[in-house]
Amino acid sequence: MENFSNFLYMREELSLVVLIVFLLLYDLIAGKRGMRYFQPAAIGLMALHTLINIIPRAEVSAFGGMYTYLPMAGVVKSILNLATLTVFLQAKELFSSSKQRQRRGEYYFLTLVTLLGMYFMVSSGHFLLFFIGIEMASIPLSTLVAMDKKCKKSAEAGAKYILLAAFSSGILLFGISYLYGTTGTLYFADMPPLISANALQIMGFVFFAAGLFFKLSFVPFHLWAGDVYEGAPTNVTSYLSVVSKGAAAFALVVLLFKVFGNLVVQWQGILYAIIILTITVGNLFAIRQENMKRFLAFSSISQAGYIALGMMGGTALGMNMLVYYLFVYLFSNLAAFGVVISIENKTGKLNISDYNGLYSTNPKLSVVMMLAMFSLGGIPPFAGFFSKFFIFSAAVEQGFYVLVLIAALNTVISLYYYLKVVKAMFINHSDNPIPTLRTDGYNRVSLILCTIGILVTGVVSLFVESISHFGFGVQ
Amino acid sequence: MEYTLLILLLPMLSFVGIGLLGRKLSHRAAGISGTLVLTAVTLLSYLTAFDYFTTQKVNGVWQAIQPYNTTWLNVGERLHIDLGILLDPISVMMLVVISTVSLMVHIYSLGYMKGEKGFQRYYSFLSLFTFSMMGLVLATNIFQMYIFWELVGVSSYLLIGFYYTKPEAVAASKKAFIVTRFADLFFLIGILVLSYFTQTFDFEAIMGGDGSILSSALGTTFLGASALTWAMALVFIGAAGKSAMFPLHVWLPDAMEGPTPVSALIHAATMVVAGVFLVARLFPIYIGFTPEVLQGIAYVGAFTALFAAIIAVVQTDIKRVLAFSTISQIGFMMVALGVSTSMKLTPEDHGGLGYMASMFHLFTHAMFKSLLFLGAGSVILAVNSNDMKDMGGLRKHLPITHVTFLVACLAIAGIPPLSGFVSKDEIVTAAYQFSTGMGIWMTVTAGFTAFYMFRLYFRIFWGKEYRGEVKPKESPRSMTYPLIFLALITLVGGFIPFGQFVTADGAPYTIRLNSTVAIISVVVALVGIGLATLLYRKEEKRASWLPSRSSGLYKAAYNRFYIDDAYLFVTKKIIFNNISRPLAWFDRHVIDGAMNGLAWITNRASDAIKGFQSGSLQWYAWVFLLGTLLITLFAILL
Amino acid sequence: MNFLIVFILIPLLMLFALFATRNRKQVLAVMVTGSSALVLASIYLTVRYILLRNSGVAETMLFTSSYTWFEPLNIGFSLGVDAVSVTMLALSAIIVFTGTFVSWKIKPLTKEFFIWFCLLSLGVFGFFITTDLFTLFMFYEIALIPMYLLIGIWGSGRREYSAMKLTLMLMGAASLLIVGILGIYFSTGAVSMNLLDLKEIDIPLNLQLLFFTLTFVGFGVLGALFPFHTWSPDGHAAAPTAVSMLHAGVLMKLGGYGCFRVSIGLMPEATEILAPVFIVLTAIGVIYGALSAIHQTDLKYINAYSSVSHCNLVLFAILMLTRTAMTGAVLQMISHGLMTALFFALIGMIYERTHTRMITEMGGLMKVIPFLGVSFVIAGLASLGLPGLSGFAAEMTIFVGAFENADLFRRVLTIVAVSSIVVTAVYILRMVGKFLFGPMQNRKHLASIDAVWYEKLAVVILIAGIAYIGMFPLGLSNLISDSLAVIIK
Amino acid sequence: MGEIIVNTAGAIPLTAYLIVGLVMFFAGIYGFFARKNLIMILISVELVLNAVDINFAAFNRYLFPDQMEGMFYALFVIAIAACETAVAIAIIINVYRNFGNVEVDNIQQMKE
Repeated sequence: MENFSNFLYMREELSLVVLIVFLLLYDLIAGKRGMRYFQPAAIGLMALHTLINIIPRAEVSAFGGMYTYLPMAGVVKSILNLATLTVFLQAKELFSSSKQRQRRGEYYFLTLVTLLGMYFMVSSGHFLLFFIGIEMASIPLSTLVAMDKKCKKSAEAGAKYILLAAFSSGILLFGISYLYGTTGTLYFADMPPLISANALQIMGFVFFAAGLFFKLSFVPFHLWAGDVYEGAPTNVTSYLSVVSKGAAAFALVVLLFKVFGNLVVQWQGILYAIIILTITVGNLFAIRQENMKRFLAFSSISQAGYIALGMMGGTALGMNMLVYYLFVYLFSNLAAFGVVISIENKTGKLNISDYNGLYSTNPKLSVVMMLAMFSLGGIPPFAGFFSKFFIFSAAVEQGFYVLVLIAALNTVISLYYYLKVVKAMFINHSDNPIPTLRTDGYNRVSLILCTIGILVTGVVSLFVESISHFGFGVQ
Repeated sequence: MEYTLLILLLPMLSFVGIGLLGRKLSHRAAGISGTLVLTAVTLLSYLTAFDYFTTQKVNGVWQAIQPYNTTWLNVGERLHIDLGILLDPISVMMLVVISTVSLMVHIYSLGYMKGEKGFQRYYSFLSLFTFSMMGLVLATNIFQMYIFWELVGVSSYLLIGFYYTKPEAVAASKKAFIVTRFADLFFLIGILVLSYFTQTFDFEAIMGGDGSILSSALGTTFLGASALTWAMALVFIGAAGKSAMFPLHVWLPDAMEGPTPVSALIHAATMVVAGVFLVARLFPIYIGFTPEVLQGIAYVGAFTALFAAIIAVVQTDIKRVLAFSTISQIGFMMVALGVSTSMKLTPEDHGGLGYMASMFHLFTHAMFKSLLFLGAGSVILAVNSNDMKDMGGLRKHLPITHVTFLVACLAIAGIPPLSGFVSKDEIVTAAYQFSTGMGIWMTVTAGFTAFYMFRLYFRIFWGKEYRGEVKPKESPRSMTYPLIFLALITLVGGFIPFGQFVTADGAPYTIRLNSTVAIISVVVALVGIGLATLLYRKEEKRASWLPSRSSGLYKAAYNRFYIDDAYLFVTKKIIFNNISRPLAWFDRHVIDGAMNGLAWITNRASDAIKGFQSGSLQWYAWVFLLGTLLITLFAILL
Repeated sequence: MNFLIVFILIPLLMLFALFATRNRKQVLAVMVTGSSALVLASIYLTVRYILLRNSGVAETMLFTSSYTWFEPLNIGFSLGVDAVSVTMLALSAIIVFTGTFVSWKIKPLTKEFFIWFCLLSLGVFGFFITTDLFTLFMFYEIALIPMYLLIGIWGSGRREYSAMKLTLMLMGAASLLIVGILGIYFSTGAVSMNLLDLKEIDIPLNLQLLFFTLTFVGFGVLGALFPFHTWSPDGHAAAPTAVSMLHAGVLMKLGGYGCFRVSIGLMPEATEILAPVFIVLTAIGVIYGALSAIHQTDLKYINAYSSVSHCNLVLFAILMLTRTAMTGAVLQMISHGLMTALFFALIGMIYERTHTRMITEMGGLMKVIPFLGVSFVIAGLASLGLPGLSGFAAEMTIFVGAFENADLFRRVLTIVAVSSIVVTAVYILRMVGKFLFGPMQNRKHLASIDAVWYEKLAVVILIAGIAYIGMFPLGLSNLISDSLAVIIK
Repeated sequence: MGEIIVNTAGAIPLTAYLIVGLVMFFAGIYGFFARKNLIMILISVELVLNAVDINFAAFNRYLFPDQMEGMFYALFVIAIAACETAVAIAIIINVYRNFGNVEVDNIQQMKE
């Protein structure tokens, strides 16, 4: 019975499970009338869940090391919570059409399950839990991607996602099997001394890492992202681009630092190449996109490259800045998606050219979008500038001048396409602009939240300083 | 003598005042106030001259004094640009010249410019010019001189372009400014070189000591000549630009597009002799350390003098004739400076004669040349044309103009006892002392001078009867009085014991005429006049004798020996079309193209790799696997 | 509290106030009040600064204070000014003030225009008061991005292309800068990004060479360093008047200022080694800009190329590493700031009347709009370095200072740079001669009215500044020179 | 732990298992690349996952027989693979509903 008390160490997971079970039961029991309050309940409880778990705890290990709670993981979970909450706020309109009304419960339920999977990913101390987490995160996501049953694109995206995720799981597992074979253990804590950088271990590591790179959509494992982001319901896309990516990024950095410290030469070399490829290729594809969702997909691929800069150094500073980057990225990207969702739901328009003259009809939405674009592009005084500057600092600190220079030069390309959106809204004229529309209340809250985040999280040093207490370097 | 500061301040105030009030002032008020200020300045100048020449002689030598000096700008540890007033014989002499001519022009313009649009502007510019010119001659240091050098340049620009709606005037003003600016560039470089070695701009510091301050400049050689030689040669190029020496003379004839009184003031009497003044100011260095440059100056001056005289013979625009005459006469002054061989001017050593003669000629020339211009202005006003073809027989209609003009013509031709005779004779004497060849050259030039001046005189006032529709009227008194006044000075100017006041070393000298040279000069002058009388006094038939006899040379001279075309070729064809245009193209297409090229490359790269995102599930997996394998290989090799 | 914060607070307050405004009148009221406050603040600062200096305070920078901002990276919000920054602040205040009046009738979206304009000036003011590398960079970028919208929305001609080009090129420069700045900080093991602290620390020479190149080019692009100047003609030509004024008048000075503060201030050894390369580039730029200007027919292009030439002269002078030349560089920054602002203001006003900027399509305008015409001529004369106007004092200080160098290479290149005065005269006179003088080209222009009060106000202030510096440069020059004494012996 | 007798002498060597695993792995991958039917592709993925199971089991049995980590891991993989297959089948059915067939070449609407 002693082991059960270990569950108490998994506070976040427990509260999330309670939330999931409650929503599942609610969905099951409540009638049509009760379902009206489903979304408010989901959002309220999610907010509650976020709040009660917002303060990170001390480091703790449960179930013989299977589950490890790191304070930084607590921070990341809070970030994921916040992102999920924002995504939920933006989800109301997704189900306003009657054909999808009945699936309201499923959406929240499935999303939260993937969130639980991500919790496991970032808190696992063992490859088994890690694998379970990854699968918990990706299998329900594929159903979410394919949720829009009548939409061909959605179906195609779902198929691509599930099959490629399975394929990537296969590769990942294959890698783990060799790591197991060469070390004899699957505990994170036990593995580092047994890793001696022999060819088999390196192969195992790369195969394993490829599975995570897939989730993070690093080039060349990114090809699914564009299609899936485009095909998925926009709400799911935003979830994919922020939450799923954030969890994978943090899981990767923890693994690299804690488990594969002995392979630092290898993974730095790999990441060096991958970061350049990811940023550049992401940018090159983003400049040619017309569809807003696809555009944001490639933009987020390129952003993943910047996120990875935080891993390069293998330092605590790098990890801190990576998490901070995720934090800021959450607001910027979700602000952009919030606007896209709002416009898509009312008009069904998704192309950048549809946004022409948006400022004349929807000034507020345009301003939010502009802030999001500037923040993503790293323009001060918006938060994106600070996170980008800091993550560059982390890489420069370790002497990666050339890499940072390439990354920094790439911001020019990225600024080009972010400005393209701004240009469409503010400068271009349209004979047939999107009519003035009213965003629903929840989404408005989310947009306000994101705007505040964009404006405040950079300038106010509290955020980055709080995060900076928890990082650790290669061990 | 602190009141000399007022000489600078008054015209400045007048410029700012009239300039700012502008059209709010009536024409009359602007003209009168400008003239009054100038009268005050003139009186102050005379007072200064009187004061100076009565008090500042120590041991028989005129002393330079600085009544006022203040730092304007520090440029380095030791270098500083000062603004001040330096009084010595030549600056005082220049004060008198400038204020006199300027006052005459101010008065004259009251009549000449009457009713012109922009009358106030005109007077404000005149004040600006007077201020700048005063500042130039009173400069205590070479940089102050450069500052005012530029300012006179811009006043000249503004005044030449006074009729700014006339494209020719605009072009001429532009040309004048740019050509002189081009020369000023060398002046500036010269200053930089000089000051680099001497670490001072101050005239007295440079020239006052025993020359040790120049030793480092002398000791440094660059491309076979000492740095000092370079510096002084560069400074002379600046002087040559302002004083319209060949080949930088091209701007001056065109500058005649400006109002005629302006030509009289700026382009005959004062600004154009600034170059001569500059060389005279730096004379101790030229003669003491870089005599080779001084000789060069002599040759440039001599060539220019004859060259311009030849062109003047064939011009038909009366102001152009006078302009080339001015160039030629400034050539005389330059020659005079150049043929000097020492500072001394004693019965034993005539080395400094040229310097004295040059300054003297500067003085007399200012008077009679401004008189000629003002006379020409009177004529132009009467017949409303610049061209000789439209004139003839005007002596009856314009009696005062005629007489004063004749006086000036006789003076410039070198007929005793008029002022021009004395000063020019000194120059020719100095030239003979230098070398016989130079003497003969200058004598011939003097003969040409007499010829073209009387050609001008006869074609205006004699020859055919005037056939214009309107009967020409003598000009108003505001114009004729200055003519008379200047004519009087021209008449008696030769009797001024100039050597008592202005010599190279400051020691007085009594002018003695060299009778041989004087007789030769007079004979040559008379021959010139006689020839002109023969050809032009009566009628037009004979006038065409010259063109028909020497058509090739005539044509070449008429076209000013194509120097302007050469300039036009260089500026228009080479600089504008072959440098600037390709450069602009280069900037747009190569440099900017490179920047645009980066964008293009980015877009192309984006196009090139779009195939990777083929949409095929299996391709995606294939890339995934290949990537994994490659990275594995890469990681193992690391 | 540090007085300097006022320079950030005022634009911030203006921003908030502008958000609250409801009509054009209120917008203008906010702008006039705010920009007047800025002018007053800068006057007060200048006076205080001079008084402090006169009372014998000898520190490198005055009004210093430092607040920790981002503790993990030792980033502080450090303030401090020396004479260079004080004069730059005054210049910026004047140009913001006059820019407000020049944009009196801006349309459409008046409020938005001024919001961006305020943000732009916030960046500028912030840049000049901070001494921390991070904030320096941050304000640099803050000043950058409003340009895109200001040109894109309110510009003319190929505004979208030009706006994008300008933004991207300057952003590219910023990306070089960020690496340089971070490199300086991390390679030294410094404990803060404060310039004053970093100055005490030696950077290894091989890294200095890298960082010097990065930062000098990075800042240099904004200072129109040849061959990275091409954003300037297009950008300035397309930008609305006030923005051209502020950008050419002040923002381009950020480049020179940054080179001087960061590249040269922190890495003297690398400067010694690399200066020749950049001296050649800038000397080429000086002549090149001027020669390119000769051939242009668009007034704004002429002035933009002229700016290229003048701004390269600033960089050229900075690289000469003599105190005199640097003093000249600062004077030239101020002088060019006022002059080019005046030019752009006048071009904007003329354009409003004639609806063309092609000098070939205009002529004889002096007759119709004498006030603007005369002002234009004054600006032109200042640009070609007429004594008595600011350009002369600045250029001569530069030339004499540059010629002080003992090595022949620099002196020869100085002569090359000096020769620009002729070329400048050529294009200025050509421009003035073509469109102000000569016969009327277009009858329609006869109906143009001369400047109105708000235009006159702006023009007169700028001319007064130019003339004052031109006639009495000594005080300013000494102030700057003394301040530079600690940087350059 | 029960009585597990490790008898390596004369038995099939570990490398043989690993080779089988590797062959299955690449067979699965080949199938993924070569098959046109989504169902077949799904089956190929299963093959890949099963190859991994073999690896885990073999490693555990031969190298680290005193604990059961590998075995359990294999069990979990089997379970999760089943989930994955179920969901994948559901999605493929949805594809069929939308496209009328399950040819992989058809689901190429989105690209570039």
